[in-house]
Amino acid sequence: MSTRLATQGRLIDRSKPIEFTFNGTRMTGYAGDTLASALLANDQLLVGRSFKYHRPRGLVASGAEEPNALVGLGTGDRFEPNQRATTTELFSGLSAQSQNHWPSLEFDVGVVNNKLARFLPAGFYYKMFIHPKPFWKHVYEPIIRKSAGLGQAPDRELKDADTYEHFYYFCDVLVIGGGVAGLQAALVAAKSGAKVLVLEQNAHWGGRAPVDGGTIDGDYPEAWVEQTLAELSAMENVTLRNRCMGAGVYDHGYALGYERLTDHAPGQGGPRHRMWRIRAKQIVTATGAIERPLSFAGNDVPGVMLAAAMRDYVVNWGATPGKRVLVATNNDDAYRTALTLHAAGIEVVRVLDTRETGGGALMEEVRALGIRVECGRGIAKVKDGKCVTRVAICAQNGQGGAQEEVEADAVAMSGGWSPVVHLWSHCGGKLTWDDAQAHFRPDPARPPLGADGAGFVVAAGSANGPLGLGAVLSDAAEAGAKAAAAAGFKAEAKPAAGVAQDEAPMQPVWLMPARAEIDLRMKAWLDFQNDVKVSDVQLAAREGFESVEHTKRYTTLGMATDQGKLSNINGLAVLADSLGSEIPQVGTTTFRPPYHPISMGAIGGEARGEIFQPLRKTPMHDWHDANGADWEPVGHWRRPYAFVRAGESVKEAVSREILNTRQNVGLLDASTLGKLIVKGPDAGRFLDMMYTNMMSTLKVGKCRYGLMCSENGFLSDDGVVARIDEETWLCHTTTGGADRIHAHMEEWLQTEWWDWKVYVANVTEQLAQVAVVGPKARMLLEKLNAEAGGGMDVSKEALPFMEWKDGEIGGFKCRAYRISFSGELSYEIAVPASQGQAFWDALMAAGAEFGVMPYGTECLHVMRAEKGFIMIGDETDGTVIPQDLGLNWAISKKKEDFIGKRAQQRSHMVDPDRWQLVGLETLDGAVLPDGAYAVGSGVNANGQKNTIGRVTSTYHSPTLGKGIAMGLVKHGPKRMGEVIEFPGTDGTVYKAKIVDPVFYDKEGEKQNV
Amino acid sequence: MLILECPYCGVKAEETELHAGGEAHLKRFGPGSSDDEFHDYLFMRENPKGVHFERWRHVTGCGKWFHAARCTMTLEVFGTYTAQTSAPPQEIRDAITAKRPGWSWREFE
Amino acid sequence: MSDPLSALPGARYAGLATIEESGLQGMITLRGDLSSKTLQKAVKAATGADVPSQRQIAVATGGAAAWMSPDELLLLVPYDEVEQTTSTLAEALSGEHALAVNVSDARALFSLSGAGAREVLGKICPVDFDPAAFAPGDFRRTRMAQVAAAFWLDEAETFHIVCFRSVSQYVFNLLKTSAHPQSRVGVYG
Amino acid sequence: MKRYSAFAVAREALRYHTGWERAWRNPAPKRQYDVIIVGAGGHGLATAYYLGKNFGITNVAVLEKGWLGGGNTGRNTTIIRSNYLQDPSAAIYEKARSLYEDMSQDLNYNVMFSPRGVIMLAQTEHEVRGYKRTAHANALQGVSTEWIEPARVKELVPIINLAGPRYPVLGGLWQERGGTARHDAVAWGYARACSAMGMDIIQQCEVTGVRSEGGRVIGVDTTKGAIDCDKLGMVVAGNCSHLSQMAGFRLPVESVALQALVSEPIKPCMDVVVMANTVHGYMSQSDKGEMVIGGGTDGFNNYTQRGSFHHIEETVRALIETFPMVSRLKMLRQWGGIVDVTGDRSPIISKTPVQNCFVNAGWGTGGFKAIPGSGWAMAELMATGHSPLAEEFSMMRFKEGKFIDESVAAGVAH
Repeated sequence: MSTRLATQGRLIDRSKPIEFTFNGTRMTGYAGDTLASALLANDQLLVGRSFKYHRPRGLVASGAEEPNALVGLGTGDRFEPNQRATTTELFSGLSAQSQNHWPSLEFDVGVVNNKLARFLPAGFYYKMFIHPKPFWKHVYEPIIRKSAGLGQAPDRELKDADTYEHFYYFCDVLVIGGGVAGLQAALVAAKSGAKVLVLEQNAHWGGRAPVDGGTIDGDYPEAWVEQTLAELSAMENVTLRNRCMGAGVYDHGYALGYERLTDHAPGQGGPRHRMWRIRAKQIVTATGAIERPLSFAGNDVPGVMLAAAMRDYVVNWGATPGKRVLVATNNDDAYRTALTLHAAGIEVVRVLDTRETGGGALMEEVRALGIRVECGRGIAKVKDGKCVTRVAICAQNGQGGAQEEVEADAVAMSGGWSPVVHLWSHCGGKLTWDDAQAHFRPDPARPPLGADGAGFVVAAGSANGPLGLGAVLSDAAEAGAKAAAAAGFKAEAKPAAGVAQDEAPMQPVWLMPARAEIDLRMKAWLDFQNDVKVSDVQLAAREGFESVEHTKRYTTLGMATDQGKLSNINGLAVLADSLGSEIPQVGTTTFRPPYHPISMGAIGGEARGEIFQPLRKTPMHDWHDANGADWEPVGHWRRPYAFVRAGESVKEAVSREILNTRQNVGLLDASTLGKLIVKGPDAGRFLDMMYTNMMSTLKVGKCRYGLMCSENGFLSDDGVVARIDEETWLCHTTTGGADRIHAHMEEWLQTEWWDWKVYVANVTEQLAQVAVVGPKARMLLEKLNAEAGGGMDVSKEALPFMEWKDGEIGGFKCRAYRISFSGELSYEIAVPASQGQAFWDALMAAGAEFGVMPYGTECLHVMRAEKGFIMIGDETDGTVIPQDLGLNWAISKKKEDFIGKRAQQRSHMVDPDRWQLVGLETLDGAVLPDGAYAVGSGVNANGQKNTIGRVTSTYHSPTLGKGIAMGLVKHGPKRMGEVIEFPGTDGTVYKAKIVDPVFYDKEGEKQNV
Repeated sequence: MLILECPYCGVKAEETELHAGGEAHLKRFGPGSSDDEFHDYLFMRENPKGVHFERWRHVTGCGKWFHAARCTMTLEVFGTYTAQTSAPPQEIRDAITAKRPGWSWREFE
Repeated sequence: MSDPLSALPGARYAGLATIEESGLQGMITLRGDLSSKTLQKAVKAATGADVPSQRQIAVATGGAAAWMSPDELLLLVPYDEVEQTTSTLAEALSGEHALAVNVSDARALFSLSGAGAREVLGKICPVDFDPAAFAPGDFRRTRMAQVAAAFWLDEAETFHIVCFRSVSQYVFNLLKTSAHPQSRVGVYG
Repeated sequence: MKRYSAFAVAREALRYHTGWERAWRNPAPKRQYDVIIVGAGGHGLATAYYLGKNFGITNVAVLEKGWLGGGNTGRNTTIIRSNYLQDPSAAIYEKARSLYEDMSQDLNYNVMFSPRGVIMLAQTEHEVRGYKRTAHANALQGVSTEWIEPARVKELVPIINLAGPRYPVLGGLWQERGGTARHDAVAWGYARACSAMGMDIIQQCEVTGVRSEGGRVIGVDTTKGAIDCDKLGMVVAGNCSHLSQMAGFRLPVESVALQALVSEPIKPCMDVVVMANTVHGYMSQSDKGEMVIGGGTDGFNNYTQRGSFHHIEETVRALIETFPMVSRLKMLRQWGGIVDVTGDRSPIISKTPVQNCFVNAGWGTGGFKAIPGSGWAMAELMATGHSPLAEEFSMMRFKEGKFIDESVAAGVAH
């Protein structure tokens, strides 16, 4: 049974017990425990179920590489699935649930898959469930979906109670990993004067060294770590962050740090995670190495653990998975586990060393303690079950004929070490195969390349290959110096002196025993979480999935949440062996960020709730909000769709606004419309290029409606242009167009006609603009002027249609334009934004006697449609040219060139069959459906019904009391009076007559009064 | 995440401050050009594997357009320079030659 | 005319740093040839400040001039004088190609002061705020989370932040969030 | 070819699965083929498959410089839908979708086509109008879609937050028979079927030159030697500019990186595919339980296939806003794929200036869903010189100004 030891546990504080629950059971751990060590201490060896066969799973590892111990953590709006017990620090009140089982962890119905395992090899689903066809969606897939997945989804109706943030940071040298290598590299780099940031994913510093022993500068590694940390902390140019994982390395020296601020103390306030967006000149990856499991039958039974992890649990947390442990290894390091266990009073029943000649000094030390060491031996099989009971021993070189069975309650295994090369590889760093250690390590000749084409990542310590303490420290010192030098500093690679026991060469062991029979291979796990076994990889190879990517995808090897940290190399080796090839020839799969899963919340950062996106507000926004605005998002703006009164529907509000504006007077907040000042000696010439119309000839004081096209010929924006003085024009754009058209103008000025003297300034937000619209508009303005004791003459004579004037209205300094999008008498009046609300208030107050009402965008849309005015985004969609819309009058024939002119000469653009703008009227006054298409006769070559037109805008016109629409119709203007058919999606066929698009006041008298 | 130095304001800007504007040094063809010329101007792009010249705008910075010479395979940046030119300046070409001898791009090499 | 309103009158928050809306500020966008003597003279007359060098702000008693781009300055003048100053500028520059526009109402201005100011901005701007990299007198236009913004640092270690008026509430909320008292990063002392 | 079935699996289980044969042969190239397809991704393999199946042309080689299915086929977000606005797109995507319906049976390979339904959310009035327009167009195109109201959206997507607050869901365009398929299986299934017809799939064979005589293609040079052919099909996403230059012509495409990511697996919580274009994010849940999330494209030419952080930042924010529970999931991995984008973001299936040389390219972000339709049309074009499905996708359309622009009705080309 697993338990807490009376001694050991350098990281726990036994004076501080902590209560927590696992699957509802109350348990106690200590401050400093991880959830994993606390579970172990509470005899909770069984922590979860595997993905496919639902086999019982226990802890295998002690860190981020753990594939099995995933739990659902927390409750309610702080629940999160798939949290790793090994990286979860214990806190008071922690509540964890194991995953992927039903009805319970101990008794899981899904384990039936385990019984059927023989029928469910790699890729079985590609070969099955093909017939009958509907069964895949309705029967097979739902079962597979239910049985797959891991943790429960968070509650769908709850919003995350936590917040997140980002932090931009710049440094010369970023050191990822706070083990002895990282600290050594950081120290060397920091002493050169470089600005250094050190990230450590765990709460504690020093990595494995304090567990593994040896000496540094003659003292315990722990002492050196403490002293080095103190030294680094005291340096101004160094920043140390623990609980902060180097998550990814990206192009040009960009790196992500994932800092977990409150995971160990939820609800303490402040952000939960902080994403560091780091720009480093150089990055040192001191990310250590990960021990590999051995592939023997039953290597997934709870109680089978990596040898170094078992050592971690004993030394760091005083917890052990068993009292009678068998050790199996192909290298010397596992002897350290045997020594540690022995020192902690745990019986080591046997050490099986695959090497015929065994190990070196460490082995002798173990033997000297009276522990039985057998060389050339391995595990034939661990008996299946929820915990280890019996282990069959065999010759490593054989087929698995068991020679002996021993009783044990835990197995420590070590298959050698693989450097953590993920961060080195994220951005294209290449690997080289190291035969002696049987692992891939970074190839220093092929590092990831930065913006200057030089390498920007240096691997350090065991992440770079060396495993002995002395070699690790000197490699790290060199890495620190190299990084500092590359960042422009002069560093001295002076390492601390690390001394550890010499080790005998390891022996690559990819299968135990080497010639294991198929029934053993079918129980020898490679990927514990995804249930991939040696036999699966062999099957894939046999079926022609020869590429490592094919095998990975076919078997799902390495695709689990641990991203193959334990399984990849073992899997590659089996694949290489099956193909009769060498491991380096087979190669690795691609390492993708992040190193370890990171929260979506952290990725999103601060952008949630009210700051999810900027919300742009006009000066009158709050008034609208308080007066019934039904909002419509337009880009980042919100505009009132209508001002809805109590007891009124939105539709009714729109009707009321239209009728009132046509009969009395309405106010529209037009502040969002873009206003660009274009000035310079070449401004006229420039605007002639920007617009299809001639703008250079516009007289000062006058306004002209203008069209803008893309270079591809398509209509992209429209608006009224006013000439302010000889050299200055003011261009209005659509709401969405202000920034876009400003950028468009700057682009042409800066990159094509850079010798033209033109300046553009965007003054959209300087001004609040109000459209005062309706037959009583003038009366309203005149009243305002009267109240103020004088002001701008707004009479027809003084300010005729399509002219503008500066002056004062109601005491407000303003610029007034006589322009109209509604067909009514209309003034657009611009005042400084700081006066916007006051001006609006004044208009509302003075207008009361005239029945003034604010109106929204829908009213605007209907009124313009009644007049047959086009709307960018309705009549245009990026495929429509002005000629399609009957806007030839706005296209200058005199100009040699304008943006889009050449494009409009292409064969398809001058095709007489292009659909053209018309008005549409249903025969019964009904409203045509939005977006409906008109059908012609027959079908095209692909069997689709031929279409001859479509509705571009359609409304009920309260003014006319009937449905009106505009549309684009083939040969439309020549077909006035014809009735065409628009099939609805509801089966109804709408008949509509082709009419003039101007439905209201065809002569334009009302706007010209 | 690309990091490019804006030649106008000297800021080493990360990609989020920039707007990519496609291939550089396009010659505009307007009315009077042939169908082929106009087509190539609008649609034909070098799309090279290797050395490339492109336009960027320092959109949340000084607002200026500039040019960058960059490798599309490694993302190495050979240099940035003003947008007010119709050809890469000699020092940029030299910088590329130093790193990619024998390079060529359209009529430049 | 009634009393003009700034973008977010009275907005204030104290957390890791103190954020305050600065009220009405006269601002003029000036585009032109920054090396022109006429322009330099006009700027001096309008603000009391010299034309600043790249990414700097030149502060004088009556106003300031900030470098926006190689052909653009942002001039700071008293709000109630801005219209007059704009016309005077325009007149002074009438002989050359230049553009002066009053943009006071198009912008919002915030101050950000206190020990945490650098890291509050460091959470939302991709800019190096190390004292060695950003010093008093430095002026920077950049991205503030999802909007464009500009800021400078004065001698009292107070940042002054300019953004568009329409997003002033967003920017204030953003700064407030970044200045959450329990979110100290602690890298700038 | 041994047939796959539950019985075959059971039979093999008894002998520990030692009897399975290779899914596809691994031959050395012959001197000459009637047709060479360059690129053993989904599109290339599908082209070969339909050349054999529909036209009896089986003396075919499919050349692949890496491993079959190793490009975008194996790195996309597997969405299948045909609710396109423009007629030519709707035709080819619907053809593809309908072929997906029967693909498992046709190939005797379970490609796990799962018509779980696709919703495109409307979150602005503009999108509402755009999707209603698409629904009308689809009805006439024979594509079954419908406009659905918010309440129905919530029924279909229980994890959605309809209320916004920023962009309330106003409804959606629903295609019930859209869905997903297992991307690798599509490539593997086609490869197995092609191999069984006697076609040679030659992996690790890079084309280094295209040979032509008198304006007509006669073969290719490869890293495995010269190979002759009567007809050549270039189906190489991410490399088409490069290859077309070898053949002596240029293509109007640019290659950019498209970003994608997956979460850790969780138990089923979302059955349908949801696309939210206002906030730029789309998401589905794979059979393994991962949330599969698509992001945007870089704006610059890039051949690195690497993920970049700021794009997914935007995508993830949008998804958290739309599906609040996403905030407490974790990203497992992110990556990039190289997509070829044309001037109107629609593909090219076309004859080329070189006789008997055909090109299939420019699928942008929408390639996977098109695979069978694209292969079908390409095969028809190569075999007969004419394909109604491919007609409008000619590379000549840019000269005429005759675009197929799908972005017009609030739609996107994912």
